[in-house]
Amino acid sequence: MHIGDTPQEAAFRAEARAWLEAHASLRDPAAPAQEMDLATHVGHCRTWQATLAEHGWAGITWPAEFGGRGGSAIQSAIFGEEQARFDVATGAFAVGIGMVGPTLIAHGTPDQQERFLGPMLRGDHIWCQLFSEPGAGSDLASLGTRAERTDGGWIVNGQKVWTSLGQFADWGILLARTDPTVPKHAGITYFCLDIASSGIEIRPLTQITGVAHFNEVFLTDVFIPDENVIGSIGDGWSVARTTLLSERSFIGSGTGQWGVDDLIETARRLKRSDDPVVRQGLAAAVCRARTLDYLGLRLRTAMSQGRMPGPEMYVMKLAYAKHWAATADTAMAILGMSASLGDFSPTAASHHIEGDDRWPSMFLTQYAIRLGGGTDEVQRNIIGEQALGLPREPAADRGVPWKELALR
Amino acid sequence: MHIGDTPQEAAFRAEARAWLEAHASLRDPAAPAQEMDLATHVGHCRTWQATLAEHGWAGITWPAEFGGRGGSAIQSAIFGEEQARFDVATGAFAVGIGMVGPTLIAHGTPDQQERFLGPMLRGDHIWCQLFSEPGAGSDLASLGTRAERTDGGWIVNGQKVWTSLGQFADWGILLARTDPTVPKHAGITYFCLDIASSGIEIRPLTQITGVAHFNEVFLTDVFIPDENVIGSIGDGWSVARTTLLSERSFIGSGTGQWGVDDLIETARRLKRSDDPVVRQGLAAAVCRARTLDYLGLRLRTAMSQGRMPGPEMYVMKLAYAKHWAATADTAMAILGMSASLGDFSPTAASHHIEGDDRWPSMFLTQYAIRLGGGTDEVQRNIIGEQALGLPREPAADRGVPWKELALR
Amino acid sequence: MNFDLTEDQQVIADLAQQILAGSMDVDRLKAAERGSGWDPEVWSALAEANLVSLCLPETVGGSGMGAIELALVAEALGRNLAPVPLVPTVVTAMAVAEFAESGTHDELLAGVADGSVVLTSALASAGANDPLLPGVRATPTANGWRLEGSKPAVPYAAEAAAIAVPAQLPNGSSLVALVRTGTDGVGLAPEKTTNHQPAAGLTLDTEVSTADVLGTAGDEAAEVTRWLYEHTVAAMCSIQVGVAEGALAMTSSHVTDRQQFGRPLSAFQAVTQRAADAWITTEAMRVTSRNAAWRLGAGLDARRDVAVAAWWATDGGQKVVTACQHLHGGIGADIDYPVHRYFLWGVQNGTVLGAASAHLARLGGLLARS
Amino acid sequence: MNFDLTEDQQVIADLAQQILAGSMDVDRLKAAERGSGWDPEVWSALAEANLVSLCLPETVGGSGMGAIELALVAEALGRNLAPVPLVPTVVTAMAVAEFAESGTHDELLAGVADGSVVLTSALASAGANDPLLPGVRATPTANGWRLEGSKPAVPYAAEAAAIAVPAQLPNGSSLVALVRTGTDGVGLAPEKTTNHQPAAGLTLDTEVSTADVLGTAGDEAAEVTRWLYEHTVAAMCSIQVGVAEGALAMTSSHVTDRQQFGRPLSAFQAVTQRAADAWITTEAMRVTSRNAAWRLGAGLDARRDVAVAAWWATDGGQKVVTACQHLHGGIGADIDYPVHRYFLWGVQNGTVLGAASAHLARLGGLLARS
Repeated sequence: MHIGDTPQEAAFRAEARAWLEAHASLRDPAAPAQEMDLATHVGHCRTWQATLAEHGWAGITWPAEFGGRGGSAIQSAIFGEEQARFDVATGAFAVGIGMVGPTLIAHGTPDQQERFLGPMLRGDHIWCQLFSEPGAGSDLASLGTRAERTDGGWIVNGQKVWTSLGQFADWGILLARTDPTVPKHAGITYFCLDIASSGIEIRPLTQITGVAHFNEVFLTDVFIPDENVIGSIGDGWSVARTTLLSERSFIGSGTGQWGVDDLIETARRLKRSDDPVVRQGLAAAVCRARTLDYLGLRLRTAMSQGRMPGPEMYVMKLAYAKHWAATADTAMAILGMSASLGDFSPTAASHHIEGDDRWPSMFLTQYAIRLGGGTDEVQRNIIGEQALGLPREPAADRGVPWKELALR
Repeated sequence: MHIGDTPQEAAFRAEARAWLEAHASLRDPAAPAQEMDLATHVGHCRTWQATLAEHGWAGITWPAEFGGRGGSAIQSAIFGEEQARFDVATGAFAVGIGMVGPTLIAHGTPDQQERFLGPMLRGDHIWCQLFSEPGAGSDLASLGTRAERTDGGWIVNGQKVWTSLGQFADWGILLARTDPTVPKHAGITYFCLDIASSGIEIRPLTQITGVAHFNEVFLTDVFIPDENVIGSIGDGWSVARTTLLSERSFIGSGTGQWGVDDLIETARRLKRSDDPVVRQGLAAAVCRARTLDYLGLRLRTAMSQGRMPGPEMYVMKLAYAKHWAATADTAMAILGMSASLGDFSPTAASHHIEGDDRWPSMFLTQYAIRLGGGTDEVQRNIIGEQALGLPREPAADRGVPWKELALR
Repeated sequence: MNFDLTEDQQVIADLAQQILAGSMDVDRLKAAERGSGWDPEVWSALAEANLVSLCLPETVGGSGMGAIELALVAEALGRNLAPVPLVPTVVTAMAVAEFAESGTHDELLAGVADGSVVLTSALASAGANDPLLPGVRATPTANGWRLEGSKPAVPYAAEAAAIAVPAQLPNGSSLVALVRTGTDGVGLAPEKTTNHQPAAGLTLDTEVSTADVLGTAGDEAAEVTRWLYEHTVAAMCSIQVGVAEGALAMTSSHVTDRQQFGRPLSAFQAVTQRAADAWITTEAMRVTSRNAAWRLGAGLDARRDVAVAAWWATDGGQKVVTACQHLHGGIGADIDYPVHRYFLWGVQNGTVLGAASAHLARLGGLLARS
Repeated sequence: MNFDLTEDQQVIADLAQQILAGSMDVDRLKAAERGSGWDPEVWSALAEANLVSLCLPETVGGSGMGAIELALVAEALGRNLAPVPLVPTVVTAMAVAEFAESGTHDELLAGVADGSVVLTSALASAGANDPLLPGVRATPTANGWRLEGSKPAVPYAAEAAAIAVPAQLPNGSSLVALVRTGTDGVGLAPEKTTNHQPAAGLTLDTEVSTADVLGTAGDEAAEVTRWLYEHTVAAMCSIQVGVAEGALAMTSSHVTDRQQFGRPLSAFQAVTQRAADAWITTEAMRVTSRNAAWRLGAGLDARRDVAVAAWWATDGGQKVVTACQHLHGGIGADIDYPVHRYFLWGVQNGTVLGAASAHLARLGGLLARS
């Protein structure tokens, strides 16, 4: 057990920091977070990803043979911690680098790896995830988007939803049903979809804060060639598990700050940090944040040692969601009635409380963290099974062919 | 809507108070609650119940034809509020007066009412409840105690548990299975059992605090004559519902103080009442206590208007359990490490913190409130069905004969 | 003691629900959000049904009812998310009727009664300050008082004919003045609010006549401020009860209809138990807010009762709408689906009422003094 | 960075678990509860396995390990509810080894190492006082110091050969003295504790020699007190992790075995979700307590880390054991069924560690200073 950097890690951190200082400018911690419209944000992401790739900092945990740095999860976290201090944008590559890449490395053919991994690393291709459907949320495996055989490939029809940044994506990973006559998990195939294909309509969904981060995606007779099937036909669920596990171990692999410094700064600026009741809230936020640190370190230790993390992965996600909800709650109590004022969209020209609209905005979107990547309830059920060894709840649909379920 | 006493209620209150002043002494609010061993407590209960009966204050809500006062639920609550200020004991008659009486009035034959109600009112008979079994807790209807036909009555074999004050009881209400071949709710019969019958063994269960309030009751070839069956054979579940609803509407029909004055007094005595964090806890306790007041008033209004209370009955029980847990928690934080010391049994000779061992004791027994009279979870499920109209969870045992369930 | 509504009260509650449920629909709400933030037609419908004049004196066309009847209309308002200035208008008008010199404001109150006049009060203050502490200064002039200062987030200020403003006198005591909008030195800067209803920051450098002072300038005026504050808070708690109830009704339908894993969501206890908890909280909000309103209507000291109701409305109300939002899953995030409005209203009300900890601190202060 | 235990640490954890799981059973626990409150045989078994001497210097027969290794033994202790004086003895002995003049206490420490000597520290103070504030006065004498005052609830005081006691000097600075029990003027009054382990109130009117002062009298002594406090708290947090883990394991079995409504309790989400939450809390307790122990072992500033771990152990630990007690239903109320011991231990540890709000206040104070 060793909690600080080892000498090797300290050297890596110094190298990363030196490179970052040479290629990016520091974020001004006193200034409010730089908000921008999504298109601008995505543009910045592309540019920065290209810079990372050019200098060998893209895909830190990817094996070198696929263009990555061949580093450990801990190195990746160290780079992330250092990078967080700089004024650079990375979010648009979270799905590609964090989820699609590991999936293709595990399940793709050499040709697929060759075609997709390079452009992803270099920032040329932004990827989106086409998994959820209006009728298939927590019960993702009940999805109904159909892919039917045609000459040299598949014709896809259906509707997807909650597609992050779909309106800016070049490629998508798509789950579609290729065999409705078998039980729900067995008839799904995993595809890579060129978003430029004809028959795709993308409609942004406006959220409470006025942002349209998510999209609905309508697929009408969309053709996907055979070479874009990942894994075997009908084996999409097991390929998707790699993607989803990458997502879950990714959620909460944050920077170690977890908003706590900002919260304390808000309390100080509003002269509330000496209030004993407020202080309880600040200290509780510190407790939660430090816990996220160690939970994260434990996860990264497992990954760096080449182990697949166990149910502790799900703790991270739940603790993360709870932390943000409680932190936003504490901040709202500090802001008082001012929190009810202001325009919470990131492109708003005026902010009522300079730099502090992020808290109401966080409060209003906290529940999204509890839903994305699996609801709190689903995660707890998994913990019950995997960590506590509790038998599964009886499932009403086990073994039933999907097409019979669809008729219910 | 009217929240204070009406002139008629004020007159009733004055009458009750005058009578109480003439027949009992005031409790000293500054002195710690008078703790005593259970047998002494039960003796005090008998004496006081006899005094109440002699002067027409027993069974306030019972119809006059059964020896009651024929009053309203609100009058009963007013009497309870006034009585709480006096140094009298009533707990041993809670099951009889509060639960068995209403059941016999609703379902008993004139002969049964004649035989049982008078002695109960006069304090001659203490009643206990023989419902729960080791294998039948939340799922009470799965109970397995068997009653088999014999000449002129029934022979009962089985085991009951969580029988409050069973060791002091004269009579018990007993649920036993008279027909194992029908689904579980249909084969149960409701009996009155003379505790002096042969074949009954009662073993007190010691609890965490050292008190033995509950008992296990072993029934071996116990004979119950036909005239002690309440309602029809096999109809015991519907008779029991009257008893259980009386129990639930009884839980939380407290005094309006709900421990809050004591909590504030504890904080003041330990010089913590000015601590802003402690004060949040005290104020939250007040919020919960006032809520219990109004929830209780709403329930009593319904009963006084002759309406059967709806799902709001279950709110009372849940709010009550939550209040006591949170109040004990607040008190423990005020006591600090002192709360870990002391003998929590009511007969202990020495108390570490004068008069304050009740808080650790309350903390250690809080969960009992969440279990007795139906667990929190069961109550919430009922609320889901009855208040929110949510469909019931699929039951694995619906319509299955009890004897087949017992084999599973 | 009787917690049941009287027959008259039940008629009022039913009428309010009937009118608001009949008037409001998602298209009207969207139109209001895109436009001015409120719905004058629904306001007219309420006025025509005598629900705006309900609590005004009969001398100005009202029905002489009080805080509990207002609470019932407010519950219906929250349940149907009606964007109308009921609470600021009616509470301010009731204060004018109660504290202004008799007969001096009959025209204004008659306008309120027929729905043509909106009124409001400037009670909020930024940060965690005491809501009873005025942020405006008053100095005497020949014919009245000069008012200087500012107040944030006055609901419906731009729509109102007059604003009740507490102000502090040089000697530390206070007054409550009725400031006419549109007069010189009364500045309004629109503010965006979480639930899209209109509000404005108010800046004052203006004069009011003695006739427009509610009650008497001096220490008694603190009582007028407290009266405005307590009646406003109690009525907002009632709106929050309706919001929680409406959110929960929509959620119950959703979890019954939506299937996952081969059964409706409501067949999963994780869902049912959370919905049941939200219902319990809603009932606690209902009994405490009705109690606070009843005590105000009966003219009794309601300081503790208002704090208790406000704690539930803030802490409990936000928990209920957050649970409802969560139980809707992804669909709740799409503003084309209506449940998010309950969330926005619940957050807005919870925030404007003040942090839950502030209500507990106030209540703790009252306990300490007792 | 590496959160995994080293191979050596894993061996220690496994050994502790093996010995304690092998030694403890319900009958032994009942016997201890009826008798002295603790189990000297299990204590001997731990000593024989070199688990008591683990963190003592090699010069007195120890293995020279530190706080993290102690934490692993403490986790096993809590998991198996072993009523032995591990934490007071080992932490006090480590402090003697660290702060007493070299070689002066080798005999005492050798006794600790072989299991024949129990030690303890008097750290608790009644009410919500600062645990670092001594409640005993020290005045200089010819050969040492006179100690007067009292301390409540010293764990295993009557069983201990010596007690480390922080005391305040007339000039406001402090010292930490090793007081020999059984000498004149050292009074002990047995106290009942929630989990039945022995404790006593200590009254002092006695003299100690200069050699029995740990470190130097004066301001530095506050560091010795802090050292004792932080090591004790961190180790108790580790016990609490074990308690939570053990309670949860027993609960998982119970809800899997117990059938109601035709299925195991664990098939009801209301049960599963609560158990899962308890597991999450246990993991948070584990990572924060191991971090605190690691930092202490590495000689780093661990004030915040100890406060974070203590908050989880108190607030979270009590939540876990309460949930486990609840999920056992009625059977948990019967003291013939063993789960209640986890509840009693969890409550005891949570209470002795201090209220959760006190840890947050301490942490808040550290934040304010940063």
